[in-house]
Amino acid sequence: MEYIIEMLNITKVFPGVIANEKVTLQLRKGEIHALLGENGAGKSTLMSILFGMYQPDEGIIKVKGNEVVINDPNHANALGIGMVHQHFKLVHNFTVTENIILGKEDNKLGFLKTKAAIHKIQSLSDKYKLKVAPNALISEISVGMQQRVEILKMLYRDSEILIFDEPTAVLTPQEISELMSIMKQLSKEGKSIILITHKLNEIKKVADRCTILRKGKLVSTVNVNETASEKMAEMMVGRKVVFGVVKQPAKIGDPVLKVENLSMASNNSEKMLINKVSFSVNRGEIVCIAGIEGNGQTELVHLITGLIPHKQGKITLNNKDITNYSIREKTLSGIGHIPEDRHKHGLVLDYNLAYNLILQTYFTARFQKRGLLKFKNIYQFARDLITQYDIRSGQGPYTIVRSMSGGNQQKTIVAREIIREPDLLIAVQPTRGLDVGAIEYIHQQIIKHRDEGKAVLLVSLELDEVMNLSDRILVIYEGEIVADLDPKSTNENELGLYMAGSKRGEVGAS
Amino acid sequence: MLAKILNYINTSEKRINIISLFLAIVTGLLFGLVIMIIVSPRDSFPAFLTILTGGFRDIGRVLEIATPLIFTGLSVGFAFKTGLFNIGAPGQLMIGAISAIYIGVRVTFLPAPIHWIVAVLCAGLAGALWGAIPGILKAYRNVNEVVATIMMNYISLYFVSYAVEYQLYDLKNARSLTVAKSAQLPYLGLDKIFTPNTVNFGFILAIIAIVIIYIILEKTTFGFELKAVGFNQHSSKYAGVNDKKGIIMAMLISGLLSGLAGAAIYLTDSFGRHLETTEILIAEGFNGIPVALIGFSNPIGIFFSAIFIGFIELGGFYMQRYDLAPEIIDIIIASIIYFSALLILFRGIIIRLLKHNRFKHKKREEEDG
Amino acid sequence: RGNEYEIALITDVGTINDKSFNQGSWEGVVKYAEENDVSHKYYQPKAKTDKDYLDSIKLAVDNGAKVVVTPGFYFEPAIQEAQSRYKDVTFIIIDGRPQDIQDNVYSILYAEEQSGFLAGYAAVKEGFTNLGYMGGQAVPSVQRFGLGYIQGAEYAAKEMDKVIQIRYKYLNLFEEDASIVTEASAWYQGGIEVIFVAAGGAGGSVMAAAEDQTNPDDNIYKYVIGVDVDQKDESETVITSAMKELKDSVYMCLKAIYEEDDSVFTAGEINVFAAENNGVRLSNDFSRFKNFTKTDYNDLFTKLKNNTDNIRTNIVSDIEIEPDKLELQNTTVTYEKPTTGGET
Amino acid sequence: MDNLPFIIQQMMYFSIPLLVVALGGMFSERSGVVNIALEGIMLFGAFVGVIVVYYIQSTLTGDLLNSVAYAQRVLVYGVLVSGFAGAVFTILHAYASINMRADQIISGTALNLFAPALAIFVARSFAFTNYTQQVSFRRKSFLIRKVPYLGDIPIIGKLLFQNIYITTFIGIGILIISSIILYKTRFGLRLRSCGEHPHAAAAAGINVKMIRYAGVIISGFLGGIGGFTLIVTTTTQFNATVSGYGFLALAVLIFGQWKPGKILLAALFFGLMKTIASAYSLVPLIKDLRLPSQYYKMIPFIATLILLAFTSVKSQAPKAAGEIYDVGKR
Ligand SMILES: Nc1ncnc2c1ncn2[C@@H]1O[C@H](COP(=O)(O)OP(=O)(O)OP(=O)(O)O)[C@@H](O)[C@H]1O
Ligand SMILES: Nc1ncnc2c1ncn2[C@@H]1O[C@H](COP(=O)(O)OP(=O)(O)OP(=O)(O)O)[C@@H](O)[C@H]1O
Ligand SMILES: [Mg+2]
Ligand SMILES: [Mg+2]
Repeated sequence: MEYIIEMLNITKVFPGVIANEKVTLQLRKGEIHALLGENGAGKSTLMSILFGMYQPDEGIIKVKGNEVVINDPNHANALGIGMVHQHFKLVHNFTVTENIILGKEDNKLGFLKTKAAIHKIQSLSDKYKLKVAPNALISEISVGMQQRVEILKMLYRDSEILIFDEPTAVLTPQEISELMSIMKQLSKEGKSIILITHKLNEIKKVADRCTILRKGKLVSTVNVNETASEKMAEMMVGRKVVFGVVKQPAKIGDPVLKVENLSMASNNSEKMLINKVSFSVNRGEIVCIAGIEGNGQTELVHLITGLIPHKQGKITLNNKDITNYSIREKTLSGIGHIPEDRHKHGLVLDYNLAYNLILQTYFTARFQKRGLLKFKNIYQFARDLITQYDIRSGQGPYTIVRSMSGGNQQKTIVAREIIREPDLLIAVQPTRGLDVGAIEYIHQQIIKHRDEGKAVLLVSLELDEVMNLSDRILVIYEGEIVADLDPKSTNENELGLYMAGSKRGEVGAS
Repeated sequence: MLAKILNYINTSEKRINIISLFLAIVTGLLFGLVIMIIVSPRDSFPAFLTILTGGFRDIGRVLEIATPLIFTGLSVGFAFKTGLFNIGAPGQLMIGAISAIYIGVRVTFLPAPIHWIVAVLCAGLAGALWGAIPGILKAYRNVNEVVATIMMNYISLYFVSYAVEYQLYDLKNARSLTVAKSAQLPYLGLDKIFTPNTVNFGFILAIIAIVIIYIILEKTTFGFELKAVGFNQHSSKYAGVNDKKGIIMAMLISGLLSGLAGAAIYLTDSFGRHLETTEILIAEGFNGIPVALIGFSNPIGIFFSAIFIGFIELGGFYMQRYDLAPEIIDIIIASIIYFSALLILFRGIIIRLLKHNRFKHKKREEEDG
Repeated sequence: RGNEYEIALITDVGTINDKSFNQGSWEGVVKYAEENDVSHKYYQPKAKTDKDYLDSIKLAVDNGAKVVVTPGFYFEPAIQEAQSRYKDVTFIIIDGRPQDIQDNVYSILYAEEQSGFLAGYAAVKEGFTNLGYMGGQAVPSVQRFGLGYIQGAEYAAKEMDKVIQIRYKYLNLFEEDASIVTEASAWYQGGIEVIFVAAGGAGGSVMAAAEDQTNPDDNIYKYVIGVDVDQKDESETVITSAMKELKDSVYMCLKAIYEEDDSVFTAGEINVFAAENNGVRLSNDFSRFKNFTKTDYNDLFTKLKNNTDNIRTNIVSDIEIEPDKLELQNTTVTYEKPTTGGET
Repeated sequence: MDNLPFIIQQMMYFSIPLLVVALGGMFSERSGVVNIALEGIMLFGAFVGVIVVYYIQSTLTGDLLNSVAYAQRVLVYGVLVSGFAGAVFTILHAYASINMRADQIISGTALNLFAPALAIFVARSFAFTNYTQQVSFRRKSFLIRKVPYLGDIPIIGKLLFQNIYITTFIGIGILIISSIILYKTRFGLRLRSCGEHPHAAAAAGINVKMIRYAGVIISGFLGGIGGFTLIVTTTTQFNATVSGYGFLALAVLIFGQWKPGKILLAALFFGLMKTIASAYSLVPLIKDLRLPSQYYKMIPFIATLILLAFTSVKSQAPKAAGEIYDVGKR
């Protein structure tokens, strides 16, 4: 049985990290091959190597049996390899078409032949029922659509080998199953697929074989239909794993956050990004806003925290009207915020760890006297948090945060926000891109916070996180709350239908 | 020995940078030397020596040249630290200068110390205003500060030309009137230490400015906020910092510093600098940019780079005794700045050196053990 | 210890080749030095201040200078100081006079007003009735050029009894600049036929304007009058140049110093170069005039020389009198400066 | 009204150099490299270009010297050479900011200091410029009085095809070509992607470094041409300065929001303001105000500031401009 791709004994070392160590991966023609592993296990790196973005320090790559050195993505494309990256590689102010043809432009003497391209894209899109509009701007289409653009990129280059890096993280169950069927169709047409995912059920659904990595090392490659999910999970983590989170039933208290008729129009169209949203969050409960990315979660949170200046509606915290408070005033009146984008909002990457830990409190009497910083206190405080929250870094409080891993960056934010014991903790995708250890830990912290009688507003795209953590689920769709559900009496599928807008429930403005 | 030094360097990023900068400077100088050799083999070496040592003949003069550069360097550097590129230093300097001169010439009823103090303050205020305007435009109208400050440069240029010609004209000498004795910056005994009529209070003020700016940036919550805005406007907003205020304050302080440069240059006797009606931007303004850059926008670094520039500029003046066009100095300064842009290159060299050296260490230890 | 240079010239800021007094004086130095091979060199001050001028003089003297030439009235205070500091050095200051001049200083002044007078006269005689004057900056020599220009034009106007008008301004610039092209073009477009420009490099931009506004097809010709040195080679629009003999006077002065001959030049005094001693004149190429002839010129020049019916002594050259404050006949002066401010 | 042709002719002195140089800056910044070296590049290009013109003219005699047709050829040579010189000079900036990951402000500043020093130093040190800083040239026959045929078209002819420089047409040509390249060609698409999201470009198999080199070098080419154009149209001699027009071009680039069309508008607006400010003696009303000339000269800059305050709100620089690109970072 010959392989279309062979990566033999690949080793890749980054400063401080061995991302891959003697990893071997062999891909058969026409198969769907899953690549499983914790965050930081080295999946993306391995694929980046196959795609020519990095050069391996050791090991060889064979395509259709003959050895090759893939020195850039172009070369990879030429070899028929295409990839959908974990962080989409799309130019936001370009149209769908421009993004797709970029790098492989049909042209006459250097002049773009856009019409032809659009036509080709349209037909591809129809063939695979992708429903993309070739002339839409990337910045104006949903994340799901953006991913389809990435897929079209590969099809446009009629690649033989398709790599999907965590494609399902941002999709609804419906979208996921659509994606699955697309993959099946592709593999039927003889295309070979590598699928990176953390989700075993997906692997079970589509994959023929599965290669499992742990801490950069190959564990083994198994036939999916012969291997139980639990087995694979165990291989991935290296120990038995308990799925789900353990937590006591909620002791619900009086409301902390009240949102009434919050509305906000998009500034370049009539479309309402947030439409008459009303809900409340009570002491001792975790309320989760579930929804597909780009349905107004970000705007909603930013309106509550003040990052977006207030438009219409009323926000009260502990019966105090904070609608027109400044960000600072809101923070002080008891809101903690773990932001969606840790690099953009959560951290000053070029400040050291200590500075980032006091980012919300540097002006308090504890850290400043007559405008002069109290360094002794600042660094003492930092050391305490570092030990208390087990934040790993090179030079302790003096580490420049940019050099820390995403996991520890996230821990830094969580520590900073929770230590302030805010009455309302807003956590947006708090575990995005973190390994299970970190995820477990952060989940515990959030639950602990709730058990101390504080309110938690959780925004998450990961359905299992939603199901496991929340005491109440609000589904948001196109800026409206379309359902108010009890996790015990619903399931991922129903949830998915609400999220996709194909089902609407009565919303008790509790 | 070398190994020891290298180890010492090795212990800190900062040191590595400083050493690389030093390498860059040396390279720049050598580059200049090469050109000089090409043009005039005979004179090149003694001339080069003069450039390097000439400054020592008159330290007072060096400091005098450096003083305004410290101010404008701080001005540009401070803005850099907060993520703003202020090429408006020339305009802020000139508006400061004209205000100082106006006070110095017209408000003569003030007694000695008060008079020059008021003049200095007004220079600072005028500069601050001139800097604040682009700041406000950026904060509230998203106007790119580079364009705004360029425009402000020309506006002040013509305003100054007007003010000199119509308000403060000294017909006999065809330049601005000399400020009253009571408005001239005092020497405070510095003329005992250095050459008379060179360093004056302006230099002391520059030192004070350095200290204050250093404290603001490194030790205060205000600096904490400004730098945060500079590094990442989003996260500082998230942290409740008023980024608009930050931008405006940064430009205001930046302008104030340049304004003071104006006072430092022009509050002087009839033998010193005077403004003219000719519409030319004052060089010290633009030179603040290289000074800041060579000094890593760090107040202390800026102090040394300003002194350094003053030093080789004076050396270049003395070099004229030889048969070489004085522009060679400008070429040398330019190449120094260019090479300092190639810092990475020199860092690379040094780090390789260090690795090599550490490697040797290991070996030695192994041999010992 | 560097090489020694015996004759030194300190440039007023601006460079040695400013096609104006720096250059003219330097050429005089070079001419003498090369004929008698004396070592010579020029120095550039760091900045335009008396202190920097003095530093440069010091540098020159330390470097072996026996004679120091300083072009430009800006040097007055510096020389005032230097003359007593360096008693055994001889100074030549051009365009300037220290208050109390000592006998190691030769001060050379020019009767720019006469040079300008000749230019204005020639322009009107040529048939122009709409004239312009652009000075680089209100400094004495430039102001005297202007004053003379006006009066020369008036003199011709009265002679021919024609009515003429003169537009007059200072550019505040000695460098070429696009905006000067436009400004001059606007003047030409507004009907001005000739512009006398005494503004160093800015002259280039005025010539550019003249060339572009000249249009033989429609038979429109615009002219420029050059200054200091003969600028006819810079542009064909330069109809003539109001010259002062910088080169020769410096040359002769050096000669006098070295040969200790005090017949022409007297140390410790102001040596004026004027028509009398052929110190000022127009370019001696008259080919670009249509009506004004060399003979016309010579007549006037002799009159100036001999001060026939006080023509010379009647020329107002007091720079404190603003150009539009002269009392004139047949002549209107538009001075582009609202008469306010300014003081001595 | 009858002054219109005149005003247009005057505007071109300012607008064309600014336009060309700003377009150059556009190529650099849209490829992701900030270029504040425009002033230096202009100066350097002008210097070399003028020297060549000076040299060619020094070999000419008689009719050739006065032939307008031949003068156009000389001009075109000058344009090409100055462009080439500018491009070569800019490689310094490209190397520093692309290969050496240098702070682009620093290397840009270095180039700005380099150019005048080098120009003066060279001119002073060598015989072919007979040791003088100024390099003069004969510009008399550069101006095209009337473009054959086109010049006779009723109104437009007088407005656009009389008393005009070939460099004006070259400038317009450059504008058109630039917009086509930027929006209609493969290179343009790739250039823009590198300025917005270099990692996406790289993932699409584009050699980001090479594209950025191209962008920077083009900016050098156009910068040189702009400098040359400014000098040959506005003076009779080059004096080692472009009097701040490089920085004004930078302003026009930003004012024009990095887009060819808006850059043109910005350049024309600024040119018009400059013209009004200097030609006020023709406008009775303004003239009669008898304000100090300095007031008139402020007009363009104040006007621009005011306009900026209204146009900038949505303005957005290329996302990755000034950002150092390296593969590892994400
Ligand atoms: N560019 C880089 N520079 C330095 N270290 C890196 C880089 N990219 C990845 N790493 C390190 O290599 C390891 C593997 O990273 P990689 O992105 O392949 O993990 P992953 O399996 O894709 O994780 P995830 O599930 O989050 O995608 C991580 O520990 C990470 O810290
Ligand atoms: N340049 C880098 N240096 C060190 N670690 C890195 C670097 N880039 C990514 N990492 C880390 O590699 C791990 C996996 O890489 P990946 O790109 O998947 O990040 P992630 O898990 O998606 O988190 P993020 O949202 O920060 O990208 C993360 O922990 C991330 O922080
Ligand atoms: Mg990954
Ligand atoms: Mg991840």
